[in-house]
This record gives sequence, structure tokens and C-alpha cells, in this order.
Amino acid sequence: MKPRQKQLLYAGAALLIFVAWMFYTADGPQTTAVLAGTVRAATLLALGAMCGMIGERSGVVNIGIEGQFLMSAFVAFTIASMTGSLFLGTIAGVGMGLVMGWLLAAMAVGLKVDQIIAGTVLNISALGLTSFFYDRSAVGIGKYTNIDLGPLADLPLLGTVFFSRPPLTYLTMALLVLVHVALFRSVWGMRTRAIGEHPGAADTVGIDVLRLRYFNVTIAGGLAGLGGSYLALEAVGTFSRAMSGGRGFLALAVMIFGRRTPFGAYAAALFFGFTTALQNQFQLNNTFDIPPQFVGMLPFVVTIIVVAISGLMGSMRDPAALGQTYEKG
Amino acid sequence: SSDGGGGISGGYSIGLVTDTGKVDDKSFNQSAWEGAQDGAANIPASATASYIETEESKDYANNIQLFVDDGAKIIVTVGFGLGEATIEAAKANPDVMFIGVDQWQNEALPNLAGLMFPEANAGFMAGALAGMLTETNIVGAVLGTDLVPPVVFFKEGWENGARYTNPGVQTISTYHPGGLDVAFGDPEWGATTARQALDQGADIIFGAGGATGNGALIEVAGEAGALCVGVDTDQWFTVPEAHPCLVTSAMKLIDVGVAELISQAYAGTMQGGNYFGEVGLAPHHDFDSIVTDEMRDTLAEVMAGLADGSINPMPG
Amino acid sequence: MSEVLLAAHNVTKQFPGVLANDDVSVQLRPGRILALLGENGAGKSTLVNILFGMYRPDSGDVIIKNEVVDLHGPDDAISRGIGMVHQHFQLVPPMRVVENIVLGAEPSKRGLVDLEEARNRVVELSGRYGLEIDPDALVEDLPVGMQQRVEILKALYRDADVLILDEPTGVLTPQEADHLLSVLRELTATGLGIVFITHKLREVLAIADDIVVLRNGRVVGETKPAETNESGLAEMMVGRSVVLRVEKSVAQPGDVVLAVDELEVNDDRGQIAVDRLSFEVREGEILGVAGVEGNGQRELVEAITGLRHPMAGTMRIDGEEVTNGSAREISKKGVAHIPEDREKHGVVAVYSIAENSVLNRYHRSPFSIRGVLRRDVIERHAQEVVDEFDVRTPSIAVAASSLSGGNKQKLIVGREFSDDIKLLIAAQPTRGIDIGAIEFIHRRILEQRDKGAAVLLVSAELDEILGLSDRIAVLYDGKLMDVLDAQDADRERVGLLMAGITK
Amino acid sequence: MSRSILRTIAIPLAAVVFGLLIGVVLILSQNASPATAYTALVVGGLGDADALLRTLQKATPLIFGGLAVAVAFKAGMFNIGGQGQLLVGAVFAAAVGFGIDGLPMVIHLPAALVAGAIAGAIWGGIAGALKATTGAHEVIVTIMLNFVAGNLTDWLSANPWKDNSGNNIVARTPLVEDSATIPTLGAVPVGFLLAVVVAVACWLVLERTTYGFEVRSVGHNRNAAQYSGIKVGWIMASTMAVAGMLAGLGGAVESLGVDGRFEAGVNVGLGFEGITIALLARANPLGVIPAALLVGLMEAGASRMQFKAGVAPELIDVIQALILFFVAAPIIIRWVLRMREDNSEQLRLGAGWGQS
Ligand SMILES: Nc1ncnc2c1ncn2[C@@H]1O[C@H](COP(=O)(O)OP(=O)(O)OP(=O)(O)O)[C@@H](O)[C@H]1O
Ligand SMILES: Nc1ncnc2c1ncn2[C@@H]1O[C@H](COP(=O)(O)OP(=O)(O)OP(=O)(O)O)[C@@H](O)[C@H]1O
Ligand SMILES: [Mg+2]
Ligand SMILES: [Mg+2]
Repeated sequence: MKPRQKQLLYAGAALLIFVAWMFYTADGPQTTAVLAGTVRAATLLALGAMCGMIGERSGVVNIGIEGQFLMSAFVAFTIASMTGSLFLGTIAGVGMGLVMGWLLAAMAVGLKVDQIIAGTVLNISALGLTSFFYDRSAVGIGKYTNIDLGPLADLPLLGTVFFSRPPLTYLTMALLVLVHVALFRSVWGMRTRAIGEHPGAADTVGIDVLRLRYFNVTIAGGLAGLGGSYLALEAVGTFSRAMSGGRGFLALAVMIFGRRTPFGAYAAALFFGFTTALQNQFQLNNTFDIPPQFVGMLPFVVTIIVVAISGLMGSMRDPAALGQTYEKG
Repeated sequence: SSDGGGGISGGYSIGLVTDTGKVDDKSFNQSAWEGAQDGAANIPASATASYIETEESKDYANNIQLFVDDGAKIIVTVGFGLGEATIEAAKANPDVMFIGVDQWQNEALPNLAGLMFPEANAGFMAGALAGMLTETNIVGAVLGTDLVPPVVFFKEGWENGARYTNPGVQTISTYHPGGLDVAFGDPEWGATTARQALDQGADIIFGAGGATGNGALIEVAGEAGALCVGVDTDQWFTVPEAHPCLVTSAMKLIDVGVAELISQAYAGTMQGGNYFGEVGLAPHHDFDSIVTDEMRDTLAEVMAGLADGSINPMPG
Repeated sequence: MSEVLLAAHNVTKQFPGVLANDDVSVQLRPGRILALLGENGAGKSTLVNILFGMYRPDSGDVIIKNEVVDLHGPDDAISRGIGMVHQHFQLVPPMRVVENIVLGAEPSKRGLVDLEEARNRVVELSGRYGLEIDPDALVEDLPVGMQQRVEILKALYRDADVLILDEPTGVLTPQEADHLLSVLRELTATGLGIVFITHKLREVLAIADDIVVLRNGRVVGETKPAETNESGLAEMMVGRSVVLRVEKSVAQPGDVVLAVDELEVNDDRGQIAVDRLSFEVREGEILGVAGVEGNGQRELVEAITGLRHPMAGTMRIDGEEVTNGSAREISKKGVAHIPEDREKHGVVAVYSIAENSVLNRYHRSPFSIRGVLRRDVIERHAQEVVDEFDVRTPSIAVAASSLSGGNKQKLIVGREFSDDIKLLIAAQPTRGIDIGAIEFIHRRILEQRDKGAAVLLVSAELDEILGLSDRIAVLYDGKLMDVLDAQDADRERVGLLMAGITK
Repeated sequence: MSRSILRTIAIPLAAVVFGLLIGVVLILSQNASPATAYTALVVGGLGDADALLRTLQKATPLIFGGLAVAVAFKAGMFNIGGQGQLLVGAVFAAAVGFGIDGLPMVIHLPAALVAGAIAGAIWGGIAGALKATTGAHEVIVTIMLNFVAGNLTDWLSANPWKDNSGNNIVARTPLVEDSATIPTLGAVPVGFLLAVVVAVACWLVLERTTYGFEVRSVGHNRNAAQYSGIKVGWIMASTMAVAGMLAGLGGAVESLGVDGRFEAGVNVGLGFEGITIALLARANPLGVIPAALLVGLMEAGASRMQFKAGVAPELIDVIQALILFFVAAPIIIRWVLRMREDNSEQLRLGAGWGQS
């Protein structure tokens, strides 16, 4: 990042904090509610974006995140309700995510199916399978509840917004840091970025491009699987048809918007969560007397504008080998 | 006796066509299906009930026709969306009895009964109870979409009912901001929004909007001390996850209405035109003890007032 | 010494439709330099790729240090001490030099890359071999000569005792190339063996200990520098005698066709790449632009052909201002353009040869009428180009991607040349192609000149500049160092100018 | 000639068979009879004139939706926005259809179609223009525009353009005038014929015109296209507009020929199915027609399949996914059928993704 960009970023962050604080002093509960809603809506998007980013950094487009979410949510819920254990459900959801990731890898890397098609196959089969096999009598067993992080949870504003959260949300925040370090500091990350930019170069230094892609896309599926578990067992507490509701696609947008970095994606996810929470708040308060359909457009219109402007300010570059199957030699 | 999806041949058969949705939607398709099964069980002849789940609203007419061709004697169609297709089919098949749930009949056809419910009344009663129960004086509603009038009636009734028993109450309500295609199938938004209402002080939340509303109920269940109100059926049975908060549900007794109309149709006493089903509050289950006698008296008054018209659930 | 460092023993490799290596045997001993020569498609890259474990031979053996080995991949070869610098650099552009060097063999602590350690090792290594480099620079910011240095360091970092270089000098200045050759010589002094592929006979004669010539996948000759000369080698390669220096008549310059005045152009990053340049090209003359790649040639050519907007200055063609004209407007003025990067700009790989043959004029009559393509006319035209320019292909219906580099280039040249060219911009027109094809293309360019076209020839290849140009402009750091008459120019003088030295 | 056609359809045909075979396993897992289920599926989609009509009606928007994706692919762009483009096309066509009366059909019907086409073109064009001018990724923008279109059309049909006749409470427009209604010829809806004509036209334009040449050049190699004098930005913007126009036309045909009006929530998912169709057709406009017919047939017969065999209609989603998978991974089919590899161009769409 160029120094000026960094300065702008800090200035923007400072401004945001200042504005938030102003609102908080004016109306604490509402500000807390909006910001807590923001963080909450961001979790799933962040997990999906991380899944997409690991794939794309290695050169594999994943438009199947939506299907991965849905399928994992289904399995997480089903196993949780069968075993009565949220934990086992979560593990099963992650497991299903890994399986979905492996399927994507098997198609896109192994069989060299076009990556967009492979993702689409995941999406439509997930929608079909989860509806087809949905157990009409399965009952949820509740969901993860908030864990207060000691005295931190009592902080004004921040306490509720960041430090009194259910476990998968904390896990996601930890994963953001982990994935950041892994991508940009670790041996694995360096090789991953190399195979996304120039698989031929990686090949010639003895990195097994196809195997690493296989591995990464599978692991990334685990992150989307955690997203599915989060959706079924932490955000909602039950499963319902098509409950992912397009968030897998939004996660893709968030990932691109966040320049395929974990923190960037989280910022983008927060931004998106914020506009969603804000438009709910407008309705709750009757702030504007305009139909909910128009208030509901807010997050999407704002995203288009921001994406266009950030495009003008210097477009981000996709990994050079993105979308291409790699042929050895 | 009854069976699941799939056709039947011979015997007295009852068919049900869902709105775009499933017979296990824990909401109105499900209650209608339960009503159809009850109705089949109640009639003396050996009758079978079966259903078709509509995938796309363009298939309404075709799905009805499948039952007609199969010789069904009674066909139940669920949801206002099927209104036109049902009228067409009723006109074309005078020998088949039709029951249209949530379908208003402008002109009466002898073989078609529209089963209607005054949702505003149900919402009003639930709101009245909420107005009495709230300690923070803030009650919230997480709703499907304003594009579907029954949801609007529930909401307006709910808010007016709360104000009726508690003039100082603050009502905060939100419709799902998305299109009709996701408004009833987005429990994540329902839960997040319910939390947003809780965070700013609401202590009773009304969840009305299919899976979206159910998401809200389950979210409230995780908040100690907060209460929730279900919709359409007694959600104690359809959303067990909501037991920790479910104080009542604003019910449309669709199953009762459907079963009743099936009995009438079998007996040949069904009248064409509109048939008004019952609405009411579901039992309080675990929360029976917090609803005081005083509150019960007020609710009885409200009910009477709504019945005799002295209370208007949607003024203006 | 009797030890054989690296050898191929009766290696055969078949690709679909091509026998790329046919019973090939070569040997490399410590401290020696083995040069592989051959036309495009002779099988040189295939052979070294087999030696490096990238391909597996269909039959025959690879021998490393007197031992028959079964290489399953480059990592097998690397671990046995083979290092390779590929024809197309195998570097990750947005990563740092140090990261590129250690990639695949990273020093690490608990799974994290130990960049400090890596940097130290790189600095130590570059000091030891006199290959100075900034370890923290991004590879994409480096000039090609430096990138090549990174490639060599990459191999040395892995303790290579065999270094394979596939056409390493194609992109260097003569001085850089000379420097590389001397570095290679020094490396052999430490016992390293080197396999060296090039199309430049001069280099082969200057540095090789052993020479192996391939044609159509077979070894057609083995020799030593002392036993042969340039024309001998050329004949061995092509199988007939080759004119190494094209005969050319004295230029008859006419009116000014292209006039560039104070032109300023930025590169992709917004830095000044062409710095207030002024020059003219006349009818019937060839102006050669010499310079190491990355000194503004690309931006200059893109500006003249309408692919890039100049920041300041003017350009005129035939007296008419075209400074901000679009690519289409400029090509309408009779400007033909042989692009520098044939894969990127020159062809649409999945298009058939027929479609590629009209890439620059599909929109004109007779190839289309009122927006509708005329396939029969296009196919006839393609056949003519293929016949006239000797594009070796089974049919005009096959995709351009199936052509070899040299044949792609001939297709592009054939497409761009027509009777009404006023100005020809030829950027690196013979890069990486064999001497037979080079001779052919050079003749064609001269033909255009003699028909009265103005030619702007941009090339990093000094021999090409010296052999074809009537006047020579030398570009360094976006500025014009000097414009020389061809008679006054020699390798030494132009080479120094290319390095930015005016004395 | 016939041999090469056979070779082109062998894989898709085998893919359908494989998909249905795996479907058998799923049907058995539900304790239902595959024979009954598949018979019902086919009878429900082809059994009589009504069934055929429904199949063709379902195939119609799928053709348009598939073209909207396929055409954008040709220019190297991924149009996930078919859904939004279809919705705006549907609502504006309906508005012209019911909002004007007294026009003769020869004017009214085309006017309504054109209104839908223009609305879709604008919706798609926004994404294309933003891509060309600012580099905004069309995938993000079209996803966002889908949401916006959903809300906008819901609102339009619930407010200014709502049908206030009788006791209507549904968010929908009034019925379009007869003069704007697309007629049906026997079992063949004219909208379907229009879709076929448009698909053929798309193919002709792409393969036989200079514009099509430019579109394909941009799709395959943006740099070479620019080098050859093609205005890349303009091609990207205009192709997205054309793609949007095609989806918008699909919406218009839906409003004017199938539903007779626009109704909120009625066209759910149609636009997304276009992606499946385009992929099944390997982005070939002519291939879109059989792909859409196949999917249309399965969707038309799904109700009957549930009715007769008790198989949940979602089965056809799973079968669709399987067919798509087998089409995209022909290696499996080749292996099972011992077919020889042919060198026909492997379907590569993702390659356009990385270009920016
Ligand atoms: N991966 C491949 N698949 C199919 N054919 C190939 C492949 N690689 C090379 N060939 C073919 O094998 C032959 C030898 O190619 P090779 O690259 O070894 O030639 P070369 O001598 O290196 O040529 P150049 O001087 O142009 O670099 C050519 O005909 C080429 O087209
Ligand atoms: N996978 C492949 N399939 C088919 N042909 C291939 C393949 N890989 C390489 N080739 C052919 O082999 C030729 C030789 O490959 P190489 O990389 O040596 O290029 P080249 O001919 O030397 O051209 P240049 O030197 O300009 O890059 C290519 O031009 C191409 O025609
Ligand atoms: Mg080579
Ligand atoms: Mg070469």
C-alpha cells in the first residue's frame, strides 16, 4: 500500500470512530444496536470472503461459496439436532465444507472443469440436495450464546459490539488474523500467492501446483463450512431452505472489494453489515417515510458507488493466473 | 387416513396445492396440510389426502388440474396467490369442491369457499398482551414484507393493540428489506434484526414472516428475560427452539378452518363465497404464570370488542 | 575428469503430431559449457526440459553425476543440483527479489518465512558471484537484465552445479550479454557445468566448449568452436547455406512520413517513459531504434500506434496531426504494426489462422461488407498469406496457438504487409526466431522500404539494427542519446550509447 | 457433417443419461419408483398439447436468460445479473402493456417488447459501462443490481403500477391489454418462436459480423483486440447492454405471453437459471435452445412427478447439476464409454475472469 493510501485509511478510520462516538453519546442503545448488528452481519461474509480469497490467491475462482454455505449449514444443523451437540454440529459443518471444497478442487483442479462451471455445479446441487433431503421433523437444539470476555465486555459500546459475542464470531476474528499471517508471512502463503500469480514459476522450483491448489481449495471449503455452521448454529439456530439467501455471492463481492486480503475483506464486510444494520435502524425509527424497498436498496447502491469510485482510484489487479487451469510443463 | 405427496386413484380423495412453499414450512402451508389431513380423517368414508408443492407460481393452474384429472373430490389451494387459478378451476369443474385459503371471493361460486382470517384482530390481541407484559415499554416486530397484505394487517394490529393497553409504549417494527423472493426465507436477517431491536431495549418481539420470523423467535429465545410472539399457528409446536421465549402466537386457525370446510364439503353443506375462520391467541405454555388474571380479563374484553366491532384494530 | 555431470542418453520425446526429440544424446562435464543450437522447433527446449524433469522422456535415460535417474519433476532435478534459467523467465512479478529467489526452498521458523535469513543469504550469494541485486525490489520493477540475474541467483541459491540457460541473451544489450558470458565463464571455473541455448552464433563461438546442433528433433552435428565458423554452424542448423547478412541497396529517402515532436509518454505506473522525444522517418528509409528493453521503446511504439495517449508533444503522419488518434484512425493512415509481444498483442490464440490473418482489417472491404464478414474472401486471403510468407501449418483452419513462435511471427508479418503501407512500425520483429526465419523477415522489411515505405525498426538486437537500419537512434531512459548514420555506427559505439554512456 | 454433429451432441446426450441414472438412485432413496417418476416427468412435459405448451413456455425465458449469459461470456464477462435485467424488462413491458390502450397490436405489442428490452439493456449497460470506465468488476455490480432490481420492481408493482381492480391485494400490475399480449399458435407460444429467432440472430451476429468478431476478440484477448483497433471499452459496455437486453426481452415475453402481467416474486430464479443454461450450451447461442428445452421439460414435468411418484421436485435441480457436471467434465463420460479424446475447444469461461 502506498503511504498516502495508508494515511487516508487512518484518517478515515479515525473519522469513523469519532462519528460513532458522537452518536453513542447522543443515543447509546441505538448506536450499540447498529454497531453490534454490523459486526454480526459481517461474520458470515468474512468467512465466505476468506474462503474465496484462498482459492483466488491460488488461482481458482470460487463462485460456489453460496452452495458451500448452504450445504454446510444443512449438515451442521442435521448433525447438531441428531447428536444434541452444537460442537459436533459445527465440526460436521466444517467437515461438509471441506468435502465441498474438495469437490470443487476435484472438478476445477483435478478434472480441469472450467472453474465457473464447477462453482455453479456446487450451487445448484446444494440447493437441490438440501431441499431434497431436508428432514421435515428435525428440531434445533438452540444456538451458541454470547461469551463475555471478562472485564472487556463491560466497556461501553465496545463491550457489546466486540467482546460479548458467541464463540464462532471470536473464532472468525481469530481466523482473520491467522489467515492474514498465513497468507503473507508463512511458507504456505508465499507458495500460494506464487501459484496464483505464476504457476509455471512455482512449478519450476519444485512446488506441486496442482497439489497445492487441491489442498488450498479444500481447506478454503472448510472456512465456508464454518460459515455454514455459523449460519445454522450461531446466527439462526435452525435450518431452512435456501437460508444462505445470496450471501455467498455477497461474500464474493466483499472479497474483491477487500482486495483479497483478510483485513480488507473484513472491512468490506463490516461496511456491508453497517449499511444493512443502518437501513434496519431507519425502519425501526421511522427515520424516513419511504418504502422499505428503497431503504433496502441502500447497501447495494452504496456498494456499486464505492466499487466504481475505488475502481477509478486505481483498480486492483486480479492474480494473474486466476481462472486458468494449469497444465504442467 | 392420509399419505404424503403423490397421487391417489379411487376412493374419496382430497388434494392440496401449496403456494410456492413446502407442506413443512412451519407456517400456513403446513397448517393447511394438517387441516386437510384432519378433514380427511374426520369424514366417514375412507378418504385420502395428498399434496403437490408448487415450485413456481406459474404452475398453479397445472397443479390444480392434476388433481382434477385424478378425480379429486375436494381441492384445497393455499395462499392468495392461487386465487385466480382456483376461481378458474372452480368454474370449469362444478362437481369438484374447492377451498381457497386466504382467498377473498368477490362473487360467490357455489363450489368455492374462500377461507379468510381477520389477521389484524389476531395481531391486535397479541399486541394488547405485549403492551401489558413489556417492562421496557418497547415492543418490536420483525416482519416478512409489506408486499403481502396479511403481514401488514398483523403489524398494524400488533402496534395498535400494544398502544391500546399501553399508550406509552414505543413500537419498533421492520419489514424485510429484500424482495418477495427472500422476504420469508431469510432467518439470518430475522435473527440479526431481532437482536438489533433487543439491543435497543425491546423486550417482546413479534416474529411474523415464515422462516424469517422464525429466525427472530429463536434469537429472542437466547436472550434471558425477553419474550417472543409467534404467528399463524401455535408456534410452540412448529418452532420448538423458541420455547424459552414464546409467550403466545397470533393464530389463524387455518387447520381448523380447512378441516371444517372439508367436513362441510363432504356433507354438501359448504356455502360458496367467503368463510371467516377463527383467529386467536395460542396458549401461553411455559409462560402461563406471568399472564395475570387481570391481563386475561383485559384480553377477554379486547376479544369481545373486536368481535362486536367496538374496537377497530386498524384505525385510519 | 571423467565424471559426467549431466547427460541425455538416446532420449526420445513425442508430442501429439511432433517428434520433438528423436534419439538424442548429449553430455556435459564439469567446468564446461555445452551450447545447443537449432532452428525454432528443433527440440532444444524440449531436451533441456527433460533434463530438468519438466517432461519425462518416452524412452532413453537422463544421467546425473554418472547415475541414471528417473526425474519426477523439477524438484527432483533441483535436489540433484540442476538449475535452470528458462527462456521465458519463471519469476513471480509482484513478489520481491528475495522471495523469488528462495521460493520453494524458503528458510523458515515455525512455518513462517524467515525473510531476514533469506535476505542475508541472497546478499552473501550475490556478493560471492558478483551479481549485485536489491533483494527488496519487486521483480516487476526490474529491467530484464536484472530479472535474469534473479534467475541465475535462484539456481545458485539451490547449490546448483549444473546451470541450464534457455536463450538467456535474447533480451540483453551486447554489453550485458558479454557480461553474462563472462559471469558464466567464471562460474565454470568453480566446477559448474553449463548448458546454453541460443540463436546467436557469435556467442556460441565465443563461449562454448562443445556444440551440439539439433534439427527436427535429431542431433545433426557435434563440433567445437575451433573447428567451425558462423556460416558453418548456420548451414548445419538449417541444412542449406544461409545469407547471414542481408544485401541491401542504398536508401533513397523521400518525404517525411512520421514526424514526432517533443513527445512525452507515461508508462503504466504513471512514470515518464518517453521523455520529450523528437525524430523523423522518411519514405524509403529504415530508422532503427536501438536500446535495452524497458527504456521507453514499448511506450513510444504504443503512442505512435494509438494504443497509448501521449502526455505532451505531437505526432504527424504525412503532415497530418495524429497525436491523439485512436489505433483505428492511425492504422487507416497506412500504418502497419508488428507488435513486440506476439502472444499478447499479435494473435488471438484461439482464433484460426484465417481469423488472425484479418485481425487488422476485418472491418474493411473486401473482408466484410456492411458489417457482415465474408468468410470465403477471408479464407482466400489467409491462404495467400500462408503461401507467400511460408507459414508452416497443416491448414488455415487450425488455431494460431498451435503455431510455433517463428511461424506465428511470419503470420503476423504477412498480415501486416500489404501494398499500401506508408509507415511500418516493427517492434522486435525477429525475437526468439531462428536464423532462417530471421533472414526471411529481414528481406521482407527491406522490400517494404524499397517500395517506398517508411520503416521504424525497434529492436534490442544490435545485429539486426546494424544490419537493416539506414539511420540509428539510440534510446536510453526514455531519451534520445543520439541519431547516427548507419555507416558511422558500430557495435561498440551503439552498445555504449545503449548503456547510457555518451563518451 | 452428420458425424461431426453426432460427436458434438454425444457428450451432452450421455451427460443427460448419466444425470438421470444417478437420479434413479436418489428416487430409490425416497422409496419411490424411478419408472413411475420419469414417466410422469416426461408425460408432464410432453404428454399432451398443454404439457408441450408449458414446456415451451418454461423454455422461453431460459433461452433468453441463457443468451444473456452466453453473449456476455463471448466478450469475456460474467453476467450474473440476468435476474435483475429480466425483472426490469418484465415490469416495464407490463407497464407499457397495461398502461396504454387503444393501440393496434402491430404497434402495441412491439412497443411493450421494446420497453422491456430497453429496460434490460439499461440494467446490463450500467454494469458494462462501469466496467469500461472505472474498472468496477461486473460480477460485483451485477450481483448488486439484482438486489436493486428486485426491490425496485417489487415496489413498482405494489405501488404506482399496482392492480387496484376488485379486491386485489397482491403486488402485481393489471393484466396487459389484448393488443399487447403475445399470442399462442396451438401448443406453440409465439414468445418461444421469438426466442429461437433471437438465439439464431445472436449466433449469426457473433459468428458472421464484424461486431461479433470484435466481441469475440475482446473476449479472447483484450490486448490483441485493442491492438487491432477495436474500442475495447465500448465493446464491453455494449455487449453487457445487449446481454441485458436479451434478459429484458425474456422478462417481457414472460409478462406479455405467460403471466399476462407482472407480479412480484413470480420470476424468482429465472435469471440465475440462465447461467446453468449458458454453461450447458457451452456458451453457444444455438446450443442454448436445446439446453433450455431440456430444463424446461424437466421443470414442466416436475409437479406431475411429485403427484404421481411422490418425488420432491427438487430432484430436478440435482439432476441439472449432475448434467452440468458431466457436460463440463467429459473425461468421465469418455472413460466410461471408451470414447476417444477429440480436440474440440475445451470450454473455458473462467479465463476471462482474470483479465482486468
Ligand atoms: N508441450 C508441447 N506439446 C506439444 N508440442 C510441443 C510441446 N512443446 C514443444 N512442442 C513441439 O515440439 C517441437 C520442439 O519444440 P521445442 O520447444 O523443443 O523447440 P526449440 O528448439 O526450443 O525451439 P525454439 O528455438 O523456438 O525455442 C516443436 O515442434 C514444438 O511445436
Ligand atoms: N502445450 C502445448 N501444446 C501444443 N503446442 C505447444 C505446447 N506448448 C508449446 N507448444 C508449441 O511449442 C512451440 C515451442 O515452444 P516454445 O515455448 O519454445 O516457444 P517458441 O517456439 O520458442 O517461441 P518463442 O521463443 O517465441 O516463445 C510453441 O510455439 C508452441 O507452438
Ligand atoms: Mg525453445
Ligand atoms: Mg524460442
